[in-house]
Amino acid sequence: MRENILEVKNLKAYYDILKGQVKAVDNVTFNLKNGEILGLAGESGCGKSTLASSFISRKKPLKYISGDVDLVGHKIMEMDESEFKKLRLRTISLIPQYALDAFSPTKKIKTYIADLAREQGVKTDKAFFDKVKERLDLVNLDESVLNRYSIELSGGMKQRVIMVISTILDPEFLIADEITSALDVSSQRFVATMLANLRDLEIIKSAIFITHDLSILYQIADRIMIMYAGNFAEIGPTDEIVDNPRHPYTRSLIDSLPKVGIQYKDKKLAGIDGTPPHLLNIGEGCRFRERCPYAIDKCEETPPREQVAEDHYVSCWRWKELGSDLSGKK
Amino acid sequence: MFKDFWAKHENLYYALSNKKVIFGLTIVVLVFMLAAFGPMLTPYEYGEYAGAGYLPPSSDHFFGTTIDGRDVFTRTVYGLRSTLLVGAIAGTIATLVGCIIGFVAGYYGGTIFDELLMMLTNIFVVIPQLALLIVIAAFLEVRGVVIMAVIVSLTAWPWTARAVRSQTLSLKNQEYVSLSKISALNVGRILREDIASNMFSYVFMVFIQQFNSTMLATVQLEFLGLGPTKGISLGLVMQNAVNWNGIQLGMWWWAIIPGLILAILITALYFVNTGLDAAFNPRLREM
Amino acid sequence: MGKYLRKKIVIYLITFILAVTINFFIPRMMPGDPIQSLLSRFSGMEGGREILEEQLTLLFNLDQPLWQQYANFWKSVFTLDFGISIIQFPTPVLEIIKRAIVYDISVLLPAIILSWIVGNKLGAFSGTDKTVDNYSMPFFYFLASSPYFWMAGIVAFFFGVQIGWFPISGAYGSTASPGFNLSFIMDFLHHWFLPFFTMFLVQLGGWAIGMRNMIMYEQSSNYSKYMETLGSSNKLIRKYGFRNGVLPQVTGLALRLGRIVGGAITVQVVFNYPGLGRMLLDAVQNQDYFLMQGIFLTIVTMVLVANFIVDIVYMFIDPRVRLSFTEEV
Amino acid sequence: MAKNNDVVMSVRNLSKIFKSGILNPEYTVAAKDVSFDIEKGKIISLIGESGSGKTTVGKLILKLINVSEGEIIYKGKNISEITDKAETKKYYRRVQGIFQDPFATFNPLYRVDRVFDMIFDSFDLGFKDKDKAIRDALYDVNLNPDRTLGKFPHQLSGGQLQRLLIARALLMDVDVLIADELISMLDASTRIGVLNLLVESCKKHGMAVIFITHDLNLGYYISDKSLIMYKGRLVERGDTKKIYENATHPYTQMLFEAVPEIGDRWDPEEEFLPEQVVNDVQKFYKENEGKGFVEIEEDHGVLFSDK
Amino acid sequence: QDIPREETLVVSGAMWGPPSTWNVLIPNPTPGTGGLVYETMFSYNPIKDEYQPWLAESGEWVSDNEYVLNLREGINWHDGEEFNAEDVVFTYEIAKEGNVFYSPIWDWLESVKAEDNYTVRFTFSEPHYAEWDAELYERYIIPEHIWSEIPSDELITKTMKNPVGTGSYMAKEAGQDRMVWERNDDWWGNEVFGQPKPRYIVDLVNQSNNIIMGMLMKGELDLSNNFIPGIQRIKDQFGLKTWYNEEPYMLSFNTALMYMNTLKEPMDDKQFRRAMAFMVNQQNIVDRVYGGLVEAANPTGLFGEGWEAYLDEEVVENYGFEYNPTKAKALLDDAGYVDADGDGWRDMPNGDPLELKLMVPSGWTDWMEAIRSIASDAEEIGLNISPDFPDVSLFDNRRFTSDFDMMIGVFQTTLSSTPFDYWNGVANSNIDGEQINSGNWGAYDNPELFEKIDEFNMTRDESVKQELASEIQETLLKDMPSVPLWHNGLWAQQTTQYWTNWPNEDNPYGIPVSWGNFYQLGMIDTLIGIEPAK
Ligand SMILES: Nc1ncnc2c1ncn2[C@@H]1O[C@H](COP(=O)(O)OP(=O)(O)OP(=O)(O)O)[C@@H](O)[C@H]1O
Ligand SMILES: Nc1ncnc2c1ncn2[C@@H]1O[C@H](COP(=O)(O)OP(=O)(O)OP(=O)(O)O)[C@@H](O)[C@H]1O
Ligand SMILES: [Mg+2]
Ligand SMILES: [Mg+2]
Repeated sequence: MRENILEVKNLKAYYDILKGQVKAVDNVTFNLKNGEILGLAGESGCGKSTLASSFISRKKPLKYISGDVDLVGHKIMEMDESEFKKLRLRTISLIPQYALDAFSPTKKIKTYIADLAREQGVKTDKAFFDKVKERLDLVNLDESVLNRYSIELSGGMKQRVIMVISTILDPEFLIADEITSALDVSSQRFVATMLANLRDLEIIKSAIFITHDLSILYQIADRIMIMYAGNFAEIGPTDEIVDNPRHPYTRSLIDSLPKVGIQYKDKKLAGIDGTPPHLLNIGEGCRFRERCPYAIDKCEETPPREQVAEDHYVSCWRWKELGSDLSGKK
Repeated sequence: MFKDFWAKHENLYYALSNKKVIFGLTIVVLVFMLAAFGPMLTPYEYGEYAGAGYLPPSSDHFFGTTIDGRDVFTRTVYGLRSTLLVGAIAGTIATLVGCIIGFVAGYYGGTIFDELLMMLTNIFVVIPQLALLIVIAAFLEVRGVVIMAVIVSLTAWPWTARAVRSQTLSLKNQEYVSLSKISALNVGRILREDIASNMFSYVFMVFIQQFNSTMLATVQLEFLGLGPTKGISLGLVMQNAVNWNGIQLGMWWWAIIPGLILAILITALYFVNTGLDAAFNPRLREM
Repeated sequence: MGKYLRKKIVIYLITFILAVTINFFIPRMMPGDPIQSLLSRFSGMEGGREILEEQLTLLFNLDQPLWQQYANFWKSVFTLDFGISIIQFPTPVLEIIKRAIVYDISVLLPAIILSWIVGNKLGAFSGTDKTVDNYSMPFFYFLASSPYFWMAGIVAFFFGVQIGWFPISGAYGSTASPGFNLSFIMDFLHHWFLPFFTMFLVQLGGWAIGMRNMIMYEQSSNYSKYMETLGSSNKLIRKYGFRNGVLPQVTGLALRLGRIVGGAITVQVVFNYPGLGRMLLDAVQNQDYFLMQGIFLTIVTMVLVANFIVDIVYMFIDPRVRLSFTEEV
Repeated sequence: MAKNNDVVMSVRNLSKIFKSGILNPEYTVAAKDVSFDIEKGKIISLIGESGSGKTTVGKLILKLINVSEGEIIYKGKNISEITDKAETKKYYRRVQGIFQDPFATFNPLYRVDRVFDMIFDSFDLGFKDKDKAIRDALYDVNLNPDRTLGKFPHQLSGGQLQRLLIARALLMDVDVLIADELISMLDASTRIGVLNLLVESCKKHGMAVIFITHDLNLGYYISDKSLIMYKGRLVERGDTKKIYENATHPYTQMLFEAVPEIGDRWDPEEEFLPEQVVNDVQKFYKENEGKGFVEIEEDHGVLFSDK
Repeated sequence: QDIPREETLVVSGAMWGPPSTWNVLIPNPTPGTGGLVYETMFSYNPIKDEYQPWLAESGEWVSDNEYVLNLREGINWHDGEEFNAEDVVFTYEIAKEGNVFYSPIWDWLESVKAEDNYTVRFTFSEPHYAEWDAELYERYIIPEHIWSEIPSDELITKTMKNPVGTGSYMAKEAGQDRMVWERNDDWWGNEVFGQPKPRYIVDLVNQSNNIIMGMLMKGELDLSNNFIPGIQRIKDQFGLKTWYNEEPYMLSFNTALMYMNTLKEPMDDKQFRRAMAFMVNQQNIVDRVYGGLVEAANPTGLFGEGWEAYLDEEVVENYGFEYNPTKAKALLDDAGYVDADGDGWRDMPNGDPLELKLMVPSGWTDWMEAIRSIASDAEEIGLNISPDFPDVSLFDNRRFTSDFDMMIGVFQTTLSSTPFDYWNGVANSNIDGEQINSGNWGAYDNPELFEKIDEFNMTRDESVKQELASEIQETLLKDMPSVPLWHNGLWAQQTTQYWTNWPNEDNPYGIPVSWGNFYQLGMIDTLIGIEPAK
């Protein structure tokens, strides 16, 4: 069994628009291990979804610029669409950010699932539906949802149905894009745990879990990758990242998360001044430098990706110097 | 400053950089110029016998002559004028009425008032337009351009009302409207600055559609002999052409050209509208 | 669901009441004295005048108070007693309508349905293929921009006169006699074709444009994206898009029926096709109020019934309406 | 319920029922029997899941919608009775709101300055120099006036826009500020800054804030008092700490269980079903039938049964 | 089953709506009902100005107020009943109660008696000879055994489908857009006149002359009696036949007159009215509007053999008019209609502005063009006359209530055997009621003239008639209550794919016109005379 399901090297994917290029994914390198849930965090607009969709479909205006992506041995950036199609749902699958809106309003869930599976050459016989029912049961849904239309389902139910659909052919690699953002806390917890369960049950091999909410990642991710403004910032085992962040951005991000039990009155959290840069026609250099308290002139140049520890990489000129400074504050 | 302008009127920028809009606008402008300046290019009056009958297009008669020797070009350009005029007036009235009703209904959305207005609108939507117009037109002793426009717009507004209403409904629930409310702005200013001005591009598109459909409706009425009882119009030119066997006699310039101009104009306006839609609607905006 | 239907029915009822009311006022609002001018058509025919006068008074009850007249008028609507036609004196209006309506239905129904089906298919095709779109859209726009009668003229000239494939006048050949036999049916279809085709063409454009926009919208929707992500073929995605995009087209169908019927009038005039439209125009031109009233009411009723059917169909094909009907009609 | 002189606004048995359609109306109970006091300078968080009626309560206070039942007393007067223009104006002079979506709160056609112009047009804010006042307020919220004023909304970020709105509220020096999901559109890195700012200025100006959120952590972080809403009902109310330490209503308990927190992993063994809370709540109500809303300790009330 | 095309005559131009009634007791039954089914006592050939005995074998005035009619023997109704004098008597008796359109005849008819089975004696209280002359070929005789069953109050509301007559055709089928007639092979006239050739006649409803033209071009129609502008252009190309090979192509049918409302100034001034006559360029209308399909009117308005017999060329010479703007101007100048205020338009003698409207119904395109032409003629002599196109109903309303300045009309000016019809139309004395519907729309009042016209009606003395005719013509020309403009045509165009030997200028054996009352005016002769093309 191979160690890495996914290997991404120096991936660049830009949006070509009227006014220029939005460098939404710029030089991102990482890999995804077999059996792992990788959390991908970063603020809105930092390119998380873009990164995900660059694996899935590079439709206009998104444009693949350079870099390699190896998905279980397939160089997917070089594959043509018809070939890649065969990988979909079986090898690579997605639970989209817009999961609640991923239904055709006029089709029953059953038809939808059957149609989608059939397109992948699966016979939609009784055995198939037994499997579907099993899966529904797993996410605590009654099999009667199969005969319903999407509008008859609540948000949490829809989210779960999409989870079932996206994983019905046991994909090796699953991208879960903000699957919890639109949900209530209770559903959030359920859905997130469910994802981990899927992996534990080996229904999926590994997954990228995208969110802007670090605290959820903390619950289920094995490793966490932080992106900032289209750039890779830091990647590492969850506890490492939380306890021993090496990138100033990661650090600030974690510091700015309130926790139950901490009140303003007692302990004021520090935010990060300023706002992320616009990705349109952005130039060289560390993209965090404007907001970074530790920025130096060197930061005008793009920092390299360096290893901190086993499985822990960071992209910052000053990680070594600051190292201890940053960690242990908590 | 200039950049600012485009920044503020981003939509306009997208609109004007859309190929469909440019293409459509060019044709529309040409047709309008034809209507505006065409009469200057012709030495004839539209009712005058300008030469022999049955003449195909030539440098003397750009669009040939009718069976009895009138200049088709002259008739067409004058007819175009009046048809455009009816379209413009009727389009304006229909848009206005539709906007007002839609606006009021939307603004008071959910109230009985709204329900009643919408009911009225729905009623007008199902009534067969032309049949009603025929009946009404038959009543009028004299039909001038304005009256034509009024009766045509009578059945044209409901579409607009519906559309504007839902537009208003969504605008009204925008948070900036709430902000204006809690800033104690008066209703008039809210309507003007927050709702109406944000609806402008939309209303503009609606107007184009109304312009189109009222022109078509007018021409149909004219064709049935229920057009203005005075003057000339495209529908009348075509009615004459058909009644006087223009088609059978192979006088395509008489029967076909006026309709063609109209069809091209409306097609061009469709283009403008589709282009504008793409420009105004980010979802369809082509990069 | 019940609410949806109820709301629709109320609208239709009110529309119908409105139409009847308009009808009531048709002769009453005429400039001058329409009754005298009707009677004068029978000048030189003393008896005719008298009998006609009797008819008119009966129908108009002009001596009674207005509300009474209005009530009586309603009665006559329910008894389908629209009076006697003036131009086709002494045929009852109902009779005339019964005879003419066959022709409307035979042309309109296929034209509406086929143009709707074909237009939607073509529009869907065009909406999913940019190259096709670039060529076909101007064409659809052009069709939709053409006045019915103008298109009728061109079609008549081209297919009827130049190529001469089809007759350009009437409902069936001059020597055919109506009956259920192959030769008559062929002959009928032969005559039916051009009016049908004209209406078909013009409407086709509208439906195609509508469908094209709808399917483009659907194709940019999230479920399409999702399906694509999961590796569905374009064919399936288009099928789904079509299924959803066609729903607004169904409502559109209901809403545009009124206009289509109107378009039929001018087409009937050009092709001399003997339908209600033709009759209505005759009635208008000859101030035949009773006929006018009867036909107008028939057309309105037809449109309402058709709308109602479409609405019911719609309810069955769109789960959203069936389940949660909250806003909009 | 705290009865002290610092109460600026009282919400009493407030209910809102939406009705749609005249022929066959449908009713939505968006809020039912909600009561609480707003004290001067205190921050109250209003917490609940989507659709629980939080925004509705905020809008009722802002008079953006009409009250169905109950009353909102401001300065001894039921605000439903405020109808004429001048009085409404007076009310808005003291009671303001900031809405969920900063991008939607600015009319895209106008420069952002408009939000200031509008209040200066409508109210006499008592500043001599309008421009200076605005600039000062902007500095207060950490914005550079030169880089924000004169811009169009889409040229600024959500955080900046949100700050502009806070500056607007500061300028007005209001008694009560409704902040509806103020930070939901903001990112982790920016939101805390905005929050801090809000709290500081509220303390400084003695402004009461109703902080509407579905994020328990944030609610807890900033507020003195908390209100927990569930399906239109106020299920728990009181001092934030007390609620945290002694969550009684099953819904509140569930919330605390489900909230993700760094440093505290969910128990993977525990089966957590969101559907369960409905049953739990029902059971809870049944067990405590007839009790109603009870003050279980000082400044901590819980809804024990919904009848 | 289809009817064989080779044995069918397809015509159009007579029906303007679906066939709806075959009741000849109302003036406008389905065309062909009168003539094809019901027949008249005589027929009249307007080209030869000849009466031909039809149901009657002969008829004559036996005294000043008695007319005796001898009927043909051996004629049967379609249902086999014998036709006899009783039927003729019944046809008149039924009108006695004053409820059918020819009831007014009883104002001057005293009695109708069957002397025997085949002889009828009409006794008149006041013989109207001229009217009687027309009556002889206008009145359709109906079968007593059928019509006597019908209650008198239903006489005109019954549609009388499947009419039973004596004629050469029977109703076969009525469609929405056609009437189909089938030949009566047992027709009594087969031996007398010959058998009509077409086994079937299909009369199509058709109002669009453009469609008719297309059908003619394709040979789908054998005979069209529609006005088809431009027909002369394609006539030869498509082998169409018309009466004349050259202009005006068509025989004349009626006279279009410009009526002037004598109740209003300045139309009450005969000097002004005469000026109007000189002002109009008829030839222009003929050439431009009609492309030569019609003829300019004779100044007396008279045309056709029957009327021209009374035309006094000398009167025309002396009092007639022709297009002459100079003369028109002079007339106006003389009468004081000069441009007083210098705005380029002539004013009333008292200085009031003079603005007139000339109306025709909206949608009558040829007439609309015609009055536009007239308006520009008027402009040429400085007269402000503007065209006015009210809708038909309004036009009628105004026409009946004398609410107009000038208008164009053709009422009662159609081809007939006696000019009395024409004069009775243009100068009818019936102008006093609230409404005028007699044809004298301008309410021209000249009792002396009225009397002369009546006298013309009531005398049998040819020389007296001639004399009266001259006087009437003179008065009308001098007073000019209405200006004859042009003669509308007996529109007829024929194709020859199926039927040949159409009557024409060189072979005028009949008239190829299928309009309502033209069957006994030469159409039956045409049906007998045409030949299948094979
Ligand atoms: N279709 C597009 N055209 C142009 N720019 C785009 C497009 N889609 C996204 N972008 C830009 O690319 C950048 C990255 O967007 P992306 O959706 O990947 O962010 P994200 O991290 O997923 O944010 P979120 O948390 O809001 O989902 C953003 O700056 C966005 O404005
Ligand atoms: N104008 C309205 N008409 C009808 N129902 C409404 C209206 N506004 C709100 N509602 C309903 O009232 C209930 C409460 O809505 P509200 O917006 O107050 O919830 P919320 O707690 O603010 O939710 P969120 O967190 O999603 O903003 C919902 O069920 C909503 O559907
Ligand atoms: Mg995203
Ligand atoms: Mg809310």
